[in-house]
Amino acid sequence: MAQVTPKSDYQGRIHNLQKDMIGRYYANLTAASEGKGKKAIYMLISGNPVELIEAFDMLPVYPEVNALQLAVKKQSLPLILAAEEMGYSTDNCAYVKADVGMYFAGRKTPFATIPEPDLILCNYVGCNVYLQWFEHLGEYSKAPVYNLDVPFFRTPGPEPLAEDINYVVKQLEELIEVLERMSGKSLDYKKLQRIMQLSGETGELWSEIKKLTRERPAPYDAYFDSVMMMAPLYCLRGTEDGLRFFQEAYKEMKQRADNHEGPLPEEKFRVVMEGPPPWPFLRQFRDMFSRWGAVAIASTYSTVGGIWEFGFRHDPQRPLESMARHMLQWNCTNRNFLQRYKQLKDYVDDWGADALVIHSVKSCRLFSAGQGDMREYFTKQLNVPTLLIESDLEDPRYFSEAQLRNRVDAFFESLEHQRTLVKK
Amino acid sequence: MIYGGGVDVGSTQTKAIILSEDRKIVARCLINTGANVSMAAERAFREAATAAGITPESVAYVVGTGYGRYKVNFGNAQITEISCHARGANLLFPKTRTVIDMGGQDAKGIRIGEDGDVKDFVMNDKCAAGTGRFLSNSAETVGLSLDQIGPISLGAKKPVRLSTVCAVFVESDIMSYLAEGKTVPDILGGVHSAIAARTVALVRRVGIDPEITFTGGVSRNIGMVKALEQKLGLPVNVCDDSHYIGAIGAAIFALERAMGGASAGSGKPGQVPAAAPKSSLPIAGAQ
Amino acid sequence: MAFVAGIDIGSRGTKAVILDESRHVCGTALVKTRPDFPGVAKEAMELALAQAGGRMEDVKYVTTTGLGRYNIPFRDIQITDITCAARGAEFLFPNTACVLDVGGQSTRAIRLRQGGKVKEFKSNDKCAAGSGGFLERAAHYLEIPLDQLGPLSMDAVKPTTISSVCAVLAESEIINHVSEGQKVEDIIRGIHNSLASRSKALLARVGLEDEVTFVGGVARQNGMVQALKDTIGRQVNVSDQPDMVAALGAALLGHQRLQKLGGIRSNEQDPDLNVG
Amino acid sequence: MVTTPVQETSKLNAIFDSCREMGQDPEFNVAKRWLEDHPGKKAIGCFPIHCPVELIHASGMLPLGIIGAGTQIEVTYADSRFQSFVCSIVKTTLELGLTNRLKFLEGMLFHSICDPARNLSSVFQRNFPDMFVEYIHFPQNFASPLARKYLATEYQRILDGLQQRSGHTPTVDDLNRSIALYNRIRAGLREIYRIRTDTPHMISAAESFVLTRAGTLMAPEEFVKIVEEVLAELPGRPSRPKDRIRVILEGSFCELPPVGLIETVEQAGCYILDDDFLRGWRWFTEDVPIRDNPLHELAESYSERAYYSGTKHDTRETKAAHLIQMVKEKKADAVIMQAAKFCEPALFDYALYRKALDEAKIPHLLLEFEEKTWIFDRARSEAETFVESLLFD
Ligand SMILES: Nc1ncnc2c1ncn2[C@@H]1O[C@H](COP(=O)(O)OP(=O)(O)O)[C@@H](O)[C@H]1O
Ligand SMILES: Nc1ncnc2c1ncn2[C@@H]1O[C@H](COP(=O)(O)OP(=O)(O)O)[C@@H](O)[C@H]1O
Ligand code: SF4
Ligand code: SF4
Ligand code: SF4
Repeated sequence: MAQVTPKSDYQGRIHNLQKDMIGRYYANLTAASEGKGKKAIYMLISGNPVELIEAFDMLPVYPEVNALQLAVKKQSLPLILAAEEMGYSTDNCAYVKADVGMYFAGRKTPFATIPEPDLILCNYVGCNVYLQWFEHLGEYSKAPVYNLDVPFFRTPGPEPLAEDINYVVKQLEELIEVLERMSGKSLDYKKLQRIMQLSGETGELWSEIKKLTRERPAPYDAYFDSVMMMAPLYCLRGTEDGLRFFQEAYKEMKQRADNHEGPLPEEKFRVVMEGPPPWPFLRQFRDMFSRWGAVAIASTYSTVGGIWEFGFRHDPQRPLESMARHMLQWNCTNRNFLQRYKQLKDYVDDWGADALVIHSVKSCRLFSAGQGDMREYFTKQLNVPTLLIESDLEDPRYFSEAQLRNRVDAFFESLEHQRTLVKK
Repeated sequence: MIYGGGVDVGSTQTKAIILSEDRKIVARCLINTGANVSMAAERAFREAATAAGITPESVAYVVGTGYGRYKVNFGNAQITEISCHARGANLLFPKTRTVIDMGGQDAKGIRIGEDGDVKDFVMNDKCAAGTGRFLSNSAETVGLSLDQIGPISLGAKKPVRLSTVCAVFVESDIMSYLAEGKTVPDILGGVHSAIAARTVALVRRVGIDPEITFTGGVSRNIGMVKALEQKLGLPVNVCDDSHYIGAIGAAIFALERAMGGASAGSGKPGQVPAAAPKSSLPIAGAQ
Repeated sequence: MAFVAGIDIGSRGTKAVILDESRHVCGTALVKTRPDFPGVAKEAMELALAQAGGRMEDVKYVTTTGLGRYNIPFRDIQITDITCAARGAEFLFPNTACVLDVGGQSTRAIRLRQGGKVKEFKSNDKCAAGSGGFLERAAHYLEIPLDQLGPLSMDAVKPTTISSVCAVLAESEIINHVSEGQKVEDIIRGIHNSLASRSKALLARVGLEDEVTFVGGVARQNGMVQALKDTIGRQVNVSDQPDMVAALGAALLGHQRLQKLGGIRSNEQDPDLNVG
Repeated sequence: MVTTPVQETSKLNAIFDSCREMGQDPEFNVAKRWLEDHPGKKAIGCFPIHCPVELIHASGMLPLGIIGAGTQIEVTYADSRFQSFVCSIVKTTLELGLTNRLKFLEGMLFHSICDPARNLSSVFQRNFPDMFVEYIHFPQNFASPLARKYLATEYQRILDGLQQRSGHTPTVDDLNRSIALYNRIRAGLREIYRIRTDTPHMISAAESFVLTRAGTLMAPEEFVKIVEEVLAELPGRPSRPKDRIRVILEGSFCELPPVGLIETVEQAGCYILDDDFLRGWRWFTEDVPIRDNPLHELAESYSERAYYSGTKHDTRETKAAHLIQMVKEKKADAVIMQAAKFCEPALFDYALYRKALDEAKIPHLLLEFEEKTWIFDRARSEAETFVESLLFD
């Protein structure tokens, strides 16, 4: 994500810092692809056990992050088309298609050469496409696949079922055996605890950063600018670098908040964003909102990898259990739709939002299937003004700028109008 | 006298309205948009001014709306048609809570408040299936004019079921029904009910509260009015000016800006700044 | 004289081809499709027969294809237009590996096996944006005769981009271009380019390989042929009467069938399952 | 002279006709009548694919297959909840609910087949708060023995919920009786499929489909009689083999194709030897053992003795290998992938199937469908072309 930040985006100190750090991460990938680096473990972002991978000194590879990068760099379309030529449907998730296309195009990208997998670890957290995606990668690469089965957070209570936690912990133990066999050494428990400690502190800082957007104006845009912080959160969590990044980030953001600095000259509307952004058109998309002085103060997308702002921390005393909880409970992907409604409602209430914006993407049915109902709930039940717009997160063919703009303009026109009515 | 002008540059037709400061329509104009969008906008506006017996320059403020609103070069501001339809419907039918707008290439549902403020809206997307265009193509295929198909569709006994809502392919669908010996009223009945069903499903997304006002060019089609009423199980408001409602809304905005207040429904003239104030709104398109 | 006939009742045009015993094309005809399928089919066949100098009784076997293939009472057999187009294309250009068929309502990419048999095919969705109907409408509102589309498109200097995926919405885009003063030639080429890139995607899905033969009414537009060549970066075969290819294939398959039956048509229609 | 066979045929035809009608009734009248005749009984809807119907049955309730509504109803409410790129079955099932047609159900069971289905379960919870709506997590880590154990505990959880609603706590015997009943049904259906493979002219795919579908809409006690009657009548059915190609149909495991579409494919010249229609209601390749831990046996059967499926991701064996093995065993000429439009699992599978089938030189065709279509022109011409491509020489 380092190189991707468009010009209108956050340009503070941490911008460069993350650029360096993520650059190094990509250099590691390239090294691994040349057989000179660590063992490459393919994994998914949502609630992943990267701490375990770090403990074995292996390298996490995230096909989702690669797909995202390709989209931002406007490289995705030819890869998507190549995958469609292989038989993938136009209706399949374009993240997968871009990734498969890239795989067969030699795994070379403008940011790194992606190594072949040594293990395909399908942490099946929420999205069913994950299973298919990694099944396919397994078929193509012939690398071993481990399906780490994470039961969906489907029960109404605030806590996942004890059986579920137990089941995931047991599988993590199985996974440790797999990794021990691969690496030829046994798990260094002390090291794992140290890594958990780093992750825990990172989570703490990230959580504080997220709460800063309760200030008016919000010191940064919790949708567009969060992207910059998500890369270190995913790729560097559990490392010293990662922790250092978040220490800097907190300092910088806190300072901005104290100085009442926001991402725009004037914060006119505070919105909550739902759904991933259209990566190939991030800049245009952001501009549609900036023109109206709309700032995102919270977003569900920034919680796909994990939700920290409601209290979760990795715990060095109970590493496996807290990893299991991260997967089961503390990420947006593994939660059911009603829990997502609740999360959004909490943002609207506690962060003080004027409206909800739902960006519905065709590729990702995990996020979008049923967002019409979400819209129904927020507008009719809660009376929160809600805008639903559609495009895609990876496939540039589904982005129609004029149509999106028409809707965004009409929406903010009406918010503006209602404000003048209230004043009157 | 202060005048406000509204020009709704649609994909098919361009509508211009001039309102006097007491919110009375003093002139209307309707022309085909054709190929030259900005010219159509200008012509419609001039003709409306002429009809009102005033010079175009004496209209204090002009708001452009509709898909070609950026082409209303002489206008003072552009506002999306969604806001304008809401406003216009509110003027003609003050109890309106839901607006159904069907134009040449799109359909919209808008939920509005007491003051004509937009509470929520939806539009169809990327595909002109089931729009006014669909109706005009159907009319062409059965060899009737646009004014005729609505009334004739009312005579349907067993409306056919269409296999496509594609505005282009409806022709061949109709052809094959004709080949099968279906009657024109039954075919047209099927056409209207297919579009009505689609539109109602769309508008349901914003919720359908009475009163419902039907706007846009298709509201002139009585067959569509009836088909919608049947699917909704509720009456819909239409009047002679329904086709102009977008332009009327634009003219109301213009009038308000000309008169300095940004509020709706107050209707109080007075406190008039001489020149049209530069709005504090980041009006769409005013980059 | 003994003849066989192939009739292609398409969405726009009904095409007939008459072959003699040695598979020479003796007559062709094109009639605008009307709702009365049997009537147009008969009319087209009679016109083609007149050209061939034959009478109805001379026709020993009739194969129908296209969307109206089931509605013709005097047929001996019906075969789908994909199979027929493939066979016709292979007859004309024996090295054909892929066939692109762009007709009034649909676009198909066909991959051939040995002997003009279909290996794999893909059609576009039933959406006007990817087919000849779109071009007809474009010609209509640009007020250009259909047969001028091709030549005009060849004169394009700076093709415009048509980004809309819908034929109807593309109309307004085109109108916009006109009002912005873009040249008609460039606009038409823009449309051809957009159709060509859709075709390429479809061809890629069946496996794009040399040689490509382009059939269907739209192949009559040389600008479209050029756009396709540019887009796929390969040579493209086009015959004189590309819209006749499916009818030709139908006639050829009928001929083959008749041979198999020993030259005598059976009394009944051949079974629905049209085994050659 | 010809009386006997004619009578038998018409008997079979009558059964298939009434089954077909039942499958097209968006009001579920057969089930409602049964409920009226059995006061105190309740019904639970099962969304595809697989549902542990035994648990519902043993709790004293009636499991029903709630699998969309085909062409029977117009979608006017559900469209506003699910976008255009979501498959039909999700929308029509919700439409059934929003138009109060599922009021007679006590609850609905969903499970982990795909993302839209999962979100649908939440949408049901929100829109129908009085309904018992549960979501079953079927494990995916089949390589590990943990998965089976886990599934048994998941079944226990579901059973606890069900018995709260029914007021009846099933005993081990109750469960085993239900398992035995469904074993009988599944064995009967397996036999019908075997007959179809061996003598495809005896019973068409459309017929076996409407029969199986009807079985999801009535009490199993009644259905088992029908299945066994069909099996008894079939051998006497007069029929002549036709010259058709032999295909395996794959991909319609969830959303159901319109019967007309299946018939169209058959008329185009295909014998459909096997298919995955309603496989979730046939699911097990062998009987579930009757032993003293029924939940364990059910879970074990799920992981060890189930048909392969687009929604089961078993790293032990690829689905493509299963499919190719089936083609070989059944001596099929080709495979037709009949996938529901926008069905992500089926469309993903197609990419791998296509690769494997190409490598094995087995011809294949992708036909996308929607349950709500009623005109099959395009499917017909595609299927015919496919048949022609295999037959013309
Ligand atoms: N006299 C009429 N009777 C029936 N329908 C009409 C009539 N005039 C226009 N229409 C319909 O209205 C449509 C144009 O509506 P309009 O709201 O002006 O659209 P747009 O704003 O997109 O130009 C035409 O496509 C046609 O279907
Ligand atoms: N004289 C012509 N010049 C250029 N294009 C033509 C001509 N005639 C037909 N076409 C194009 O061919 C299309 C019809 O192709 P055809 O293969 O006959 O379709 P179908 O088989 O569906 O009737 C028309 O839509 C049009 O775009
Ligand atoms: S469906 Fe969504 S969550 Fe799943 S892989 Fe695709 S983009 Fe990721
Ligand atoms: S189906 Fe018809 S109306 Fe819809 S996008 Fe295609 S051409 Fe346009
Ligand atoms: S048809 Fe496919 S996408 Fe739809 S619910 Fe079933 S499995 Fe999911």
